[in-house]
Amino acid sequence: MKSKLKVIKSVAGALLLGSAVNASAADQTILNTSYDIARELFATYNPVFQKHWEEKTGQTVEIKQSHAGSSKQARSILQGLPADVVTFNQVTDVQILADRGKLVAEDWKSKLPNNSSPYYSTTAFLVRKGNPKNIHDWGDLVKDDVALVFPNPKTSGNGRYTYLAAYGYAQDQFGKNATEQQNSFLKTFLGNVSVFDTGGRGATTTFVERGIGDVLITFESEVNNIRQQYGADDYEVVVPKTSILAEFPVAVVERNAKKNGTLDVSTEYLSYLYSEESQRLLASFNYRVHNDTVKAEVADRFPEVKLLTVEEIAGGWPNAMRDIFANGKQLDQLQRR
Amino acid sequence: MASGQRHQQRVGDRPAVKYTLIGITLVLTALLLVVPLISIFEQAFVDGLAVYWDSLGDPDTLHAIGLTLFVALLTVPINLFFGVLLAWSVTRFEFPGRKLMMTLMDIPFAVSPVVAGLLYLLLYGNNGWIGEWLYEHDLQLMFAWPGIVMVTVFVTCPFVARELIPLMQQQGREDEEAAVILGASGWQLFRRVTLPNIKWALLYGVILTNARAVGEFGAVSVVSGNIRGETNTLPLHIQLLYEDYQATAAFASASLLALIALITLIFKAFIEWRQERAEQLH
Amino acid sequence: MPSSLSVASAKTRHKRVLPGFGLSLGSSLFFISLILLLPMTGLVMQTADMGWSEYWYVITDERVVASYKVTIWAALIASVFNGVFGLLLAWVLVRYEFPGKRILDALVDLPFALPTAVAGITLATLYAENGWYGELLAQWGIKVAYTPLGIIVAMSFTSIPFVVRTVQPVLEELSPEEEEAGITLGASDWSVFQRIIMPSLWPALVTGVALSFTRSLGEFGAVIFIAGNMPYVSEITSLMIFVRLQEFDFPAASAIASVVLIASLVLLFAINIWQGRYLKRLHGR
Amino acid sequence: MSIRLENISKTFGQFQALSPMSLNIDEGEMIGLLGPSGSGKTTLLRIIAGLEGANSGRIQFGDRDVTNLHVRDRHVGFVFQNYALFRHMTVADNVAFGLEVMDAKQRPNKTEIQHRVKHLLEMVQLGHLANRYPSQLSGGQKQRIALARALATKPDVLLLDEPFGALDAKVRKELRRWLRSLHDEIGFTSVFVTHDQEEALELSDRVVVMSNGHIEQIDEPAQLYAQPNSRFVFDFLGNVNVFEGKLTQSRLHNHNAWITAPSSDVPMNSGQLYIRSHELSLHTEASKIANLPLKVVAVNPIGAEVRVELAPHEWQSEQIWEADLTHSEYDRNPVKRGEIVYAEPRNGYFFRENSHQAPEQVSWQSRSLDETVK
Repeated sequence: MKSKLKVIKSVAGALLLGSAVNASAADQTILNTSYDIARELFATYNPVFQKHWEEKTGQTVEIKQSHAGSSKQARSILQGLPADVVTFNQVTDVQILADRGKLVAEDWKSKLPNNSSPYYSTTAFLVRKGNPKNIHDWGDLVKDDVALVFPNPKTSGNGRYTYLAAYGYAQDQFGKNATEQQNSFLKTFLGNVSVFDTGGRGATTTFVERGIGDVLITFESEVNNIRQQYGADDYEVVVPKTSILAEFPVAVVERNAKKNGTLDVSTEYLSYLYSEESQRLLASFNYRVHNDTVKAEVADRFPEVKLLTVEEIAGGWPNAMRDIFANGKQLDQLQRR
Repeated sequence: MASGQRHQQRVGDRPAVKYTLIGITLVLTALLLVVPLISIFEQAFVDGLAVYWDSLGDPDTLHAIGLTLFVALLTVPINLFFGVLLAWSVTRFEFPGRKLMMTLMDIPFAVSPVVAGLLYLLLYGNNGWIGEWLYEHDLQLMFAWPGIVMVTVFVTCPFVARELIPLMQQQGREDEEAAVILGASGWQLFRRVTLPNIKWALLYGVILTNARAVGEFGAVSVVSGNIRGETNTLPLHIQLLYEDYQATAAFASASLLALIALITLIFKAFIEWRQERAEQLH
Repeated sequence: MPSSLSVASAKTRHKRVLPGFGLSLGSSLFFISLILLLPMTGLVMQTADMGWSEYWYVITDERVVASYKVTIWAALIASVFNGVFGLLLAWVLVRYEFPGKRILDALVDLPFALPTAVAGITLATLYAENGWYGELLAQWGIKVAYTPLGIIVAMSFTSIPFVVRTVQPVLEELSPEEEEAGITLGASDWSVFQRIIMPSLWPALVTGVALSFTRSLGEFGAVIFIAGNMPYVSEITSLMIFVRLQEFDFPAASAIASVVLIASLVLLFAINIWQGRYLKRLHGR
Repeated sequence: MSIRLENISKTFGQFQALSPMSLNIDEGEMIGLLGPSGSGKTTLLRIIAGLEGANSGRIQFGDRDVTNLHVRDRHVGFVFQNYALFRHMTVADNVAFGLEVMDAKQRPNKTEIQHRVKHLLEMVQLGHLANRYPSQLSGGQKQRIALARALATKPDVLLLDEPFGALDAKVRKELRRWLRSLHDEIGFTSVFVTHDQEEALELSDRVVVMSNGHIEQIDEPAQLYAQPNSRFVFDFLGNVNVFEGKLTQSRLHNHNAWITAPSSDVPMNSGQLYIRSHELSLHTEASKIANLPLKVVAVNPIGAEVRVELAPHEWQSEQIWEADLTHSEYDRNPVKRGEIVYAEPRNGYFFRENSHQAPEQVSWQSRSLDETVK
């Protein structure tokens, strides 16, 4: 049966223009399933790792990439997408693979340093040239005439970080127990949103291409990318004094990797992200990294921020999902009209 | 008697009415259909021809084009075959449940494409009971090309039958009954009597099926897995490019789809022209 | 008993003069079951997992209900607009000869052929305040992109061919005699159109509008880019399904999807029945 | 109201559908336009109605020049070949339509309309079907509703396109009589199109015979029958036996068969002799008048007559001949299938070779009569 399918596959492959090539010439093939905007990052990292793996083992490895919203990717893996490793921007999306499908080890977080998050970022602001609305911190975002653009917390991890960051600021500002003041701040904050796109890049397009809104709130790494893409002069980056620690968790999808016989190369693929070479590469994509040497090199590009963790703000992701983002909970209540 | 000129007194033939209506239609069509089409090409060529060709020459893009055509190549014959049989059964025979069958056939029109994809995922994905079996036997349907073909077949399956049914109903069964009386076998009957009568509608159904198969996004996006260079169809690829700050490349690919659409439409117009000419000659 | 059985079978055999009943019905049933019905069981099984009260709770969630309203209103306006514009298009294509007619005819199918996401991005570009149309409309104080109006624009764009393509053939088949009869009886063009032509077109027009409506209810790709997706204002039901999926809540997603699906099927079925009755009156069959 | 057509012509592209023609129709007259399909009769009717524009000429209704008047202002009633009843309206609504779309000034009020509709339906004897839909009616009923609808607005002229074409023979005959009596009762001017000569002759005050876009002859039915002025009219009006012969020695010869030229003042010539089927008698041998051997092909007793079908024996004719015998004639000489009989003409019409003139009436009876007198 399997051989038959292979024949079909190769016939199909032959039919696909120019794709007959991908019939694996490599010793091993792994599929890296990742969030939507990490294509370039991993397209750059893959050759680095391929070289490293060949030097280390003498084997060639081919790395296939799949990119889409990270929740959607997790869903696909649960339903059978044969991913060997995941590189997500959402802790919950990895966790669900462990909880629901036993696809990822229960203790995946401790398998690699820094909560299995080889790089991280925070939430920052992008404002238009000259910062006409004078935006410097979260408090400035609730002014009457400020229009915000950030992705929908209901559909996007990026949006959830943004919301939690604002929540964290409110806790910081008004005190942990000043629920009323926090809520009124958050309500105004949400009320100032012009467009809720489903994903981060959609929000960027809305802000940049369509000219909607005064402030785009997204990952710091993205904010810098946008400046590089669309012209450094037209926009300014504002990094607030307090913000959130946004982790980018990685894990081996052990069930698939075992089945595919790629456990070793998959594990190494992720571990090598912690190497100095890789960390430098990650930093060049505007992510914050852990390696001290690299950190020192790029210190000027990453201003000091008081980084609150999800633990501190909401008692961890499971609680945040349950008490804030779940249907009818805090977010829904604050958005009600 | 040339029938074209016979009825001079039809409603709305007064020049004032006629040209007002044509005018309104052309303006609305231009605004609502033509300008969006042009803007796709405008954005595709905004950085010049060289960039355009470059972005189309990208191996991932080429692969996406190939996969898209491959999917259409499989989908169209499947739907053609079953569409004809379905139209034959509901127009040539009376049986209980005939009406229900015709309504069921419209399901893909009523189902949001995303939901359509979800339906397949729930059934054939690892959580479904069939999915379990497939996993055990190492058969990858979802997140591979068979899954993409399956949902595309689902989304496009009404087109052929929907084109054929009204026509075959209108034409009635007399011709075929005559052929049976003259001793034609089933296949001869179909090939020599039915097919010549329905060939244009059939072709139109095929064209629509093809157009939709090539352009399907929602359903495919759910079951594709988005693996670059493997399960990424052109519409998915466009979105990825767009999300990747490669708007020009995205619109270059989009313009390709628009071009396929246009070629399809021109082909269709050509077929209709041929048909009209054939009718005039007879 | 055996004798009556054989009589019945002889009768049915006699009725079917044409060949291929078994083959065509068999494969049609096979196809419909495999491609259409089997996947539907997935939906049913997902929703069956939840109790009735939970199902009710999920589908009557305040925000979801708000999304029904937005979706239905937008789809209704879009399909009514398409009814008018589609009828006009079909009329002009059938009744008049003019240069460029073939191109116009071909263009009608464009929205079918264009991937919805491309349509969505393109429409958002055009109607955003810095786009070609947005700029113009802004002068009149009209905002389309990122408002419910944008949803309507996207919905009507993607579903216009349904109306044109269902009305067109009926308009072509319309016999000129009834029109002429009306005119000889002294009716004006308008009253002939309204009282003689329209009644013949209703079944097709209503079907076209209904198809356009159901398609609009389910539209996601084209709408999402231009809607703005503000809670309670411009969130469509497809987005709510998408949100539930993001939350890994398959049963809830299936439940909301089932509402849309049932609504669409009921509508289509009702239209089929209504059309059957109406046509029966006209043709006496 | 009288109708006056002057020099009406019509072309469709290259095709000359009507050559210039004129026609006067008196008030209250019923005119039948008779001709084969493609003869232009329907086109003429549609031009009178205003459904079609003529390329040239003038049309007058009474004193009114309606040439450039739109259909809806001509006040014509038109009954379509397939009735063109509005399928989505009830019978009563169909009949009321013309009244309801009148200008507000002329439009009768609702009760008046109801009253008129009721009256019209009673007139066509279908009052009990007022709430039916057209699809529930028989052909004859549809026809009468179509007529009632056309008459509702009290048109100046009534135009009917193949009014009985789609009906079976019995209903057709019945409706024909009914229409005639209705016409006599109300007295509207009417023009109808038909390809059935029997219908035309029975219904019309005058018949207009058309072929190839020309008017061949306009005459009252009796006159038309007695004096057809062309081969075409002759052919079209019913069964006729044609003997084509060369004149030698005062006999018309066709192979071995011959007919003696009748004694008349008209000088005979080669040409065609048209003999109606009831103008033949059958004998067991040739007579002085004619030697026309024919083989009996069929014998059909129909009603008052016995129709005998005959095939020319050792001479040539394009068609099978027919002889209509009275029963007493037949009883005297009961011919059987396969026998050879000899026919003798009583009266005929002679068309000269190479001539388009009207035929000459010829008779052999007068001679035999003359002889007996002598």
